[in-house]
Amino acid sequence: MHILRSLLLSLLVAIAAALPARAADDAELTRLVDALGAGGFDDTSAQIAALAATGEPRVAAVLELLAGGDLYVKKDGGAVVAATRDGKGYRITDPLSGADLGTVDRSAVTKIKINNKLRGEIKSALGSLTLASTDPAARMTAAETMFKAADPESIATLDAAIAGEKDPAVTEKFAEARAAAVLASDAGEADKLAAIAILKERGDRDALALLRAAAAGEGAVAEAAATAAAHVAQVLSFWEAGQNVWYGLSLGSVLLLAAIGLAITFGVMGVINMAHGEMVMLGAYTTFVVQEAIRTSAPWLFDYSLFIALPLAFLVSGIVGMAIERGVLRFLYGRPLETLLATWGLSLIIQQAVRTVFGPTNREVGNPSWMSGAFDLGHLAITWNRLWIIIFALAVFAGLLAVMRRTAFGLQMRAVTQNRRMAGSMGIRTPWVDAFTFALGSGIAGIAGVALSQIDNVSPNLGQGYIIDSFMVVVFGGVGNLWGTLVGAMTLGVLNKFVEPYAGAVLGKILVLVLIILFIQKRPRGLFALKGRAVEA
Amino acid sequence: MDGRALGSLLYLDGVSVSFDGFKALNSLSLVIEPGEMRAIIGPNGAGKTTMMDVITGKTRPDDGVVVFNAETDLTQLDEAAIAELGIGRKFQKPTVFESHTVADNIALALKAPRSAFRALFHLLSGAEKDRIEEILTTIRLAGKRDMMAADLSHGQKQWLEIGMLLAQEPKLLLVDEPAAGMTDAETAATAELLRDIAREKSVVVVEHDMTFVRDLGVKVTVLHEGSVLAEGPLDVVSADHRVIEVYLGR
Amino acid sequence: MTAKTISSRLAAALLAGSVFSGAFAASALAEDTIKVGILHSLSGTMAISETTLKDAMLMLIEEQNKKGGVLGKQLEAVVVDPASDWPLFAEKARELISKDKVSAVFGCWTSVSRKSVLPVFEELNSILFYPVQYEGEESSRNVFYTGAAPNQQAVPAVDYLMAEGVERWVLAGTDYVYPRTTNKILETYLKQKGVAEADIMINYTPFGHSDWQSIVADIKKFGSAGKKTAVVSTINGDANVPFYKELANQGIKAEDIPVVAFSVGEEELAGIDTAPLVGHLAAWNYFMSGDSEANATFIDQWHAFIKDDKRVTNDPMEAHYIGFNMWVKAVEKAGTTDADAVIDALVGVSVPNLSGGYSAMMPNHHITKPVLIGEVQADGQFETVWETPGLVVGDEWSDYLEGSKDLISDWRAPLSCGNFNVATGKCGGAAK
Amino acid sequence: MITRLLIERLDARAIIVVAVLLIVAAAVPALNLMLPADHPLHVPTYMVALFGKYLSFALLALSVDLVWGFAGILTLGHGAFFALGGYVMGMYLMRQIGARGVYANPTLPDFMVFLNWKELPWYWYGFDSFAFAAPMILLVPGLLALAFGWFAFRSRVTGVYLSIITQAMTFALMLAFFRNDMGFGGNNGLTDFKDILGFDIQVDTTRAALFAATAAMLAFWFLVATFLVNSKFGKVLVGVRDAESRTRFLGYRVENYKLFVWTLSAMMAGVAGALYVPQVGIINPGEFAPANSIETVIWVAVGGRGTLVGALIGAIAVNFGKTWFTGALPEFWLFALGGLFVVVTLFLPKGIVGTLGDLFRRRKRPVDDALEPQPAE
Repeated sequence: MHILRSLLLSLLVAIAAALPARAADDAELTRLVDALGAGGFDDTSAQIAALAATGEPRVAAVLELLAGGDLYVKKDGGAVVAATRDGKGYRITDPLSGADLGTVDRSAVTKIKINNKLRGEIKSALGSLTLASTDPAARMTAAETMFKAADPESIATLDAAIAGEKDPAVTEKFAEARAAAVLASDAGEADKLAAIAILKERGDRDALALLRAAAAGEGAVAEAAATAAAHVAQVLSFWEAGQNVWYGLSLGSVLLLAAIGLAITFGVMGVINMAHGEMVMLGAYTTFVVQEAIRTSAPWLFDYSLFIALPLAFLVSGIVGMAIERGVLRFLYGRPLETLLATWGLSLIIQQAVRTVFGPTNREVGNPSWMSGAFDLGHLAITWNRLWIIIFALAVFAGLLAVMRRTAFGLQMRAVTQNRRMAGSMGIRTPWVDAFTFALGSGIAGIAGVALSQIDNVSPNLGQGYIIDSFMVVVFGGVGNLWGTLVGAMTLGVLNKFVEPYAGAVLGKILVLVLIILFIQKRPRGLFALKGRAVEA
Repeated sequence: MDGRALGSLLYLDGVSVSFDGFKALNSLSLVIEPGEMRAIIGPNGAGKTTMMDVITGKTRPDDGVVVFNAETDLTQLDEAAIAELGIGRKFQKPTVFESHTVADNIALALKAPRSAFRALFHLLSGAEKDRIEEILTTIRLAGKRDMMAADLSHGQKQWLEIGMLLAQEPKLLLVDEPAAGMTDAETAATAELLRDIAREKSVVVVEHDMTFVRDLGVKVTVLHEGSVLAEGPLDVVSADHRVIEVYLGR
Repeated sequence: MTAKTISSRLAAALLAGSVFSGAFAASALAEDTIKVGILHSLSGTMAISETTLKDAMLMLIEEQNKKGGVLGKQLEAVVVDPASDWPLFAEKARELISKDKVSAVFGCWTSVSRKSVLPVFEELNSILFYPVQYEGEESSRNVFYTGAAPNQQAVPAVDYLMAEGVERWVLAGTDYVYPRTTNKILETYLKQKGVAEADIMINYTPFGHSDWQSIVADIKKFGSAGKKTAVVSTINGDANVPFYKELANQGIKAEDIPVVAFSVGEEELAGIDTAPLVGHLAAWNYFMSGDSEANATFIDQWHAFIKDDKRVTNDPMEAHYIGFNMWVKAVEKAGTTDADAVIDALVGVSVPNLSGGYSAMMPNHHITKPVLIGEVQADGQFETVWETPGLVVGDEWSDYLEGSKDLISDWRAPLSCGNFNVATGKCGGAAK
Repeated sequence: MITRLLIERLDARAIIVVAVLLIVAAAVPALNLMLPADHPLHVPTYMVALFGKYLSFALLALSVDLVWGFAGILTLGHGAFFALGGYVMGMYLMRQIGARGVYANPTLPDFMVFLNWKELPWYWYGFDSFAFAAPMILLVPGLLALAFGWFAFRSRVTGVYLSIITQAMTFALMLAFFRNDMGFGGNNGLTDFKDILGFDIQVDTTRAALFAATAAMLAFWFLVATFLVNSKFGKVLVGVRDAESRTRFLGYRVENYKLFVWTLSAMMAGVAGALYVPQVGIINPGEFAPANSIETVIWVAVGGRGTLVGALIGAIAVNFGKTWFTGALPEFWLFALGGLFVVVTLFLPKGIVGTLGDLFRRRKRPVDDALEPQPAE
């Protein structure tokens, strides 16, 4: 935000210098800016329009400040200033020139309030002001704003902009904005037909809405619009199916992350680990602590906070897991049902401990910039955080598989779980393998917590929300089989997202549960069951 | 029904079973006559236990014929039905009801209606009590009647399980490694016990222990890789060079 | 708890000793406290919201004791944990009233907990102050509703958005009674205002719903029909954080599709990075950012009590503040803590609220409140963008629901009825 | 014949338990109703309701012990049957309110009126009569259990797979009952009951009678359970628990045995739920929560699995602890409760009753297993 603003500012200063002839009377401009301080929202709206009407580039900076909530009125004299928090008071500057006006007390200035509507108006005012910006991205944004506005009066402005534009991508956006405006105007049939063709090419929901509106009337234009709208709608419905798959995979990756640690502690070791969700929660809280430390002492590291949190979360949950194994579970091997009882008790204790230490309320875990926002892939809107979580889940899965298959520890782990006595007599220290296996499962739950902190609440109840789903995934996939967990998670995720649009979120979830119950009747040992005599052992 | 099964008690022909591509039984054929006792030997993985699973209905064969008493197709029945027909099975690892007394173990195995409702209102009759005593004497556990089965020694559990088989009054007993984990004296006693049983019933014994098989003194079938490698008296079989190669020689 | 009891008794004894210098036997007075029950979940799913209210109550009681208590007696808080388990609420309420003999109970959150304890309070004739916004459709002689009724929150919010030019409405809520009822009311209201059926989309999700991808995409789709669209959210607590995170990530900005929420306050926002949410709205009767003397004092007290400058205050806390002060005033007025006397004395009591005005207890056991609409700011606070010119009286029986439009509640003698039917002129509902 | 059946099936322990329950059934109401409130032995009404709740939980625990302790079916979904029984009772009580609801609608419950329902859904028909509702308390949970068990046991779903699908069952039901469209009051459930069988539910005598009924019902089902586990049927069940395949190879149809005890147990749980609801005054979907079912299993484990009386002791002890802790240590009771579970598993692996039994037996039995051959693996 700040970078953008300073960029704009310098840019506008440059433009202002290049075009001295267009400079409005400075006094008049100051008067207009100062007027912002008076009246309610309706007055402010009129004042914004008046400012924008000057066409003066310096106005853009003022409007940016207003939109950001940084414009204040001095109680003494009513001058409008830009202010930033500075200790107990405010540092104020002149909004037009940026000149430093010193610091004032908090009570000396009042913020100029704006609301959504004004924010929208400022945005479109800035749109026309930044059409001529030297930054292509700014021009794109401006074009997009004007597309949404679809104001027939902007056709001339856009024509001028198209004529002067060199960047083909931006030209396309301008053309689309112009088409939207033409469709809303009373232009001739040929013009409108051309506009329809452009909108059909664009083919997104906004274009569809415009086309449907145009199809409402009669005549050639309406017909063309109707055909175009039908075409767009059809194409979009294909993309929608794709979007559902994407949502399903994304949900599946969340399930996978939640379940994968359990696939070790429950699937491989046979501990009915009811404290699994709490390991996830500890991972999320570790992320919170890391971010909190970064916020106070090293804000520039914020984008890397998750990378710092990952190993720490693994350690925290892993150590807690190891403590649980050494302190409680090792006395319970061969009595899996009693592990249920003990881990349930432990989960209550861990939850309440976290509640006591961190408080019962949600804690804020921020998204680093590279995990915020979305990008378009065709007509799919892909959000960065979901994409990273899918990648991360698969990476964790691959890493775990590698540990199990390729390392000496993995070999020992498999040996111990398959035949404890034999492994012991071959010199493997089975107690330590047990401890480290449980720690590994818990640690992985911890790093899952880092990822889940990005999309869910960080509260003491975090783990509870995932424990049932995790068990479902592991059992559905087949206990003791990592690939089963992967396929199980993805299947349930996609299934859920395909059922949801028809049945709604609640009924969809019920249906998926019923399907799991029925599926287990068909395959009583899950998707990837081990067959043959080994089962009985 | 397959005419070739006529006159046999158990008739297996061309039975194949595979697990995930591994052929546990490969076109196995075997005939047991009424009143016969047969020993089955073979190296690990030869398909001995899988064969028992197929006979008792635990595993469905992919292919082949399994006929009991020349009239019943066993591949269509489940374990309970097959047991009721008169086939009893002793597991490799002794499997008894550990939290019941020795006498209760036998009582549960006694031939009687198996329905849940009848079990609810069942009362032990005098005849049944006598039968229990008789069996306990046979398996030499009369003095441990009220002991929990869990507290028996390994060998005693083996006997208890054989006793449960007897209580079922089967026509055919399938006995998987009855001498495993026994002392020499116990092994000999077990062989004697089985020979006694074989006077009235057909018995199939799967065993590793050559001394034991020799003690039994019956016809031997050698399994290898899921099919029959050789069949005949132990002396003849053990002289067979193929048998020596795959099993005895190692 | 025990430590607290002991220290408050000690304080009472010291106070008595110094003020009355032996006129009263100190020990006798120390025994003689007025007990106040606090019935908020400290564990389980609701602890996230309710623990704060327990702390707020402890603070209010402590402050009152500093001022000399009530009727010359010290107040003693009795805290129990109903553990977010609804039948346990009823059990604990009974325990508070029968065993601990509390004079009034402050507590509950969510309608089901209130419905669970309601028969207990009526049977044992005690007093409950319920501090959370709810769906209305209830008026009990023993319950005082200090949270907002739908007409004090939902309806004004829709009015505001309509004035801002919204024509298409998404009513999204968690599937339970409050959203169901609120949405029924809003649907009727919107249709009366001429909104077409096709311009209203209603969506319900389960409790704690965390995967909002499809629903947010649906909202986006619904909102791209060319008309100004807004989301009216009655989504319950826990599900809000993932909902807002998904909104932010899918790039739905407040200028495009504003979301107005009735269950999202400062406390909920404390768990989210609000920068991408600037401009989304909430309707409440109190905002922490409110510019009044009373509010500033309250916030300072709270920070001192909880020993954390970053903790926020919220609307249900204000409701307890109002309710508690009303109870204190009514007890002083009645001169006793006897439930019947206090219930009668409460109606008409007026105390300062934290927005700079006064709130009064009405005969229907609901209170008058200003309605504020606020926009989310980057610092996690709300900025008031609109407020009702005067105070709004809580309407227990909605005018927009068929079953209840003829009902009123007035607990003053001689009517003394919670569901008086004005059409039939009879107490006891809508006998058709 | 019948006398012999009874004599053989009932052991001293059962007779003691039943006697204690019957004494409690008579004594608690008497102490509540006949003594003045300030008498030292007076049992306050809130305690009567509390004990009534404990006893209905004890019945639920008994039903879980029957399937888990004896048939080895670890159910993580018995709360579903409990809640269904509770909903049946709730529906009956709801219809009893009649025109006394806030909207005075003679047929529709309040929650239907304000959500603009026009008529009573078909599945609410008949519940105004106790003669219809009472068998439903057994039938609704019983039929669900029958259908679920018929599929699951025939497909030989066992072990954790079975546990997890029972959990899925109760979770799905919870979500379903949360839906307001289901017509069961959504999250709020059914509440504000007025009377039962014509008696005001809030007066002390009704409460005392409900308590006595609960205690008597528990005694009755305890007898049924004892009869069952001491019969040959019960012995087969234990056989299934310890060595399922042995039982099969002896010719028993394991699935039928499991199905019978599972369905019976579901009905018991349903009765427990039906007794619970009028005493706590509310039934809502929270009762379906998987956590509740898990907790029930924990009561049984604490008391001692497979002992019947242990289920009763466990349910009462844990719930008493919960009541006491939530009042006395509101901020820290979860530590105490969680700690209790850990300590019980580590130091009392057979639960309270099992451990006491072991102590008793050890004194009685000579040690005679010194000369055992080691098993060869």
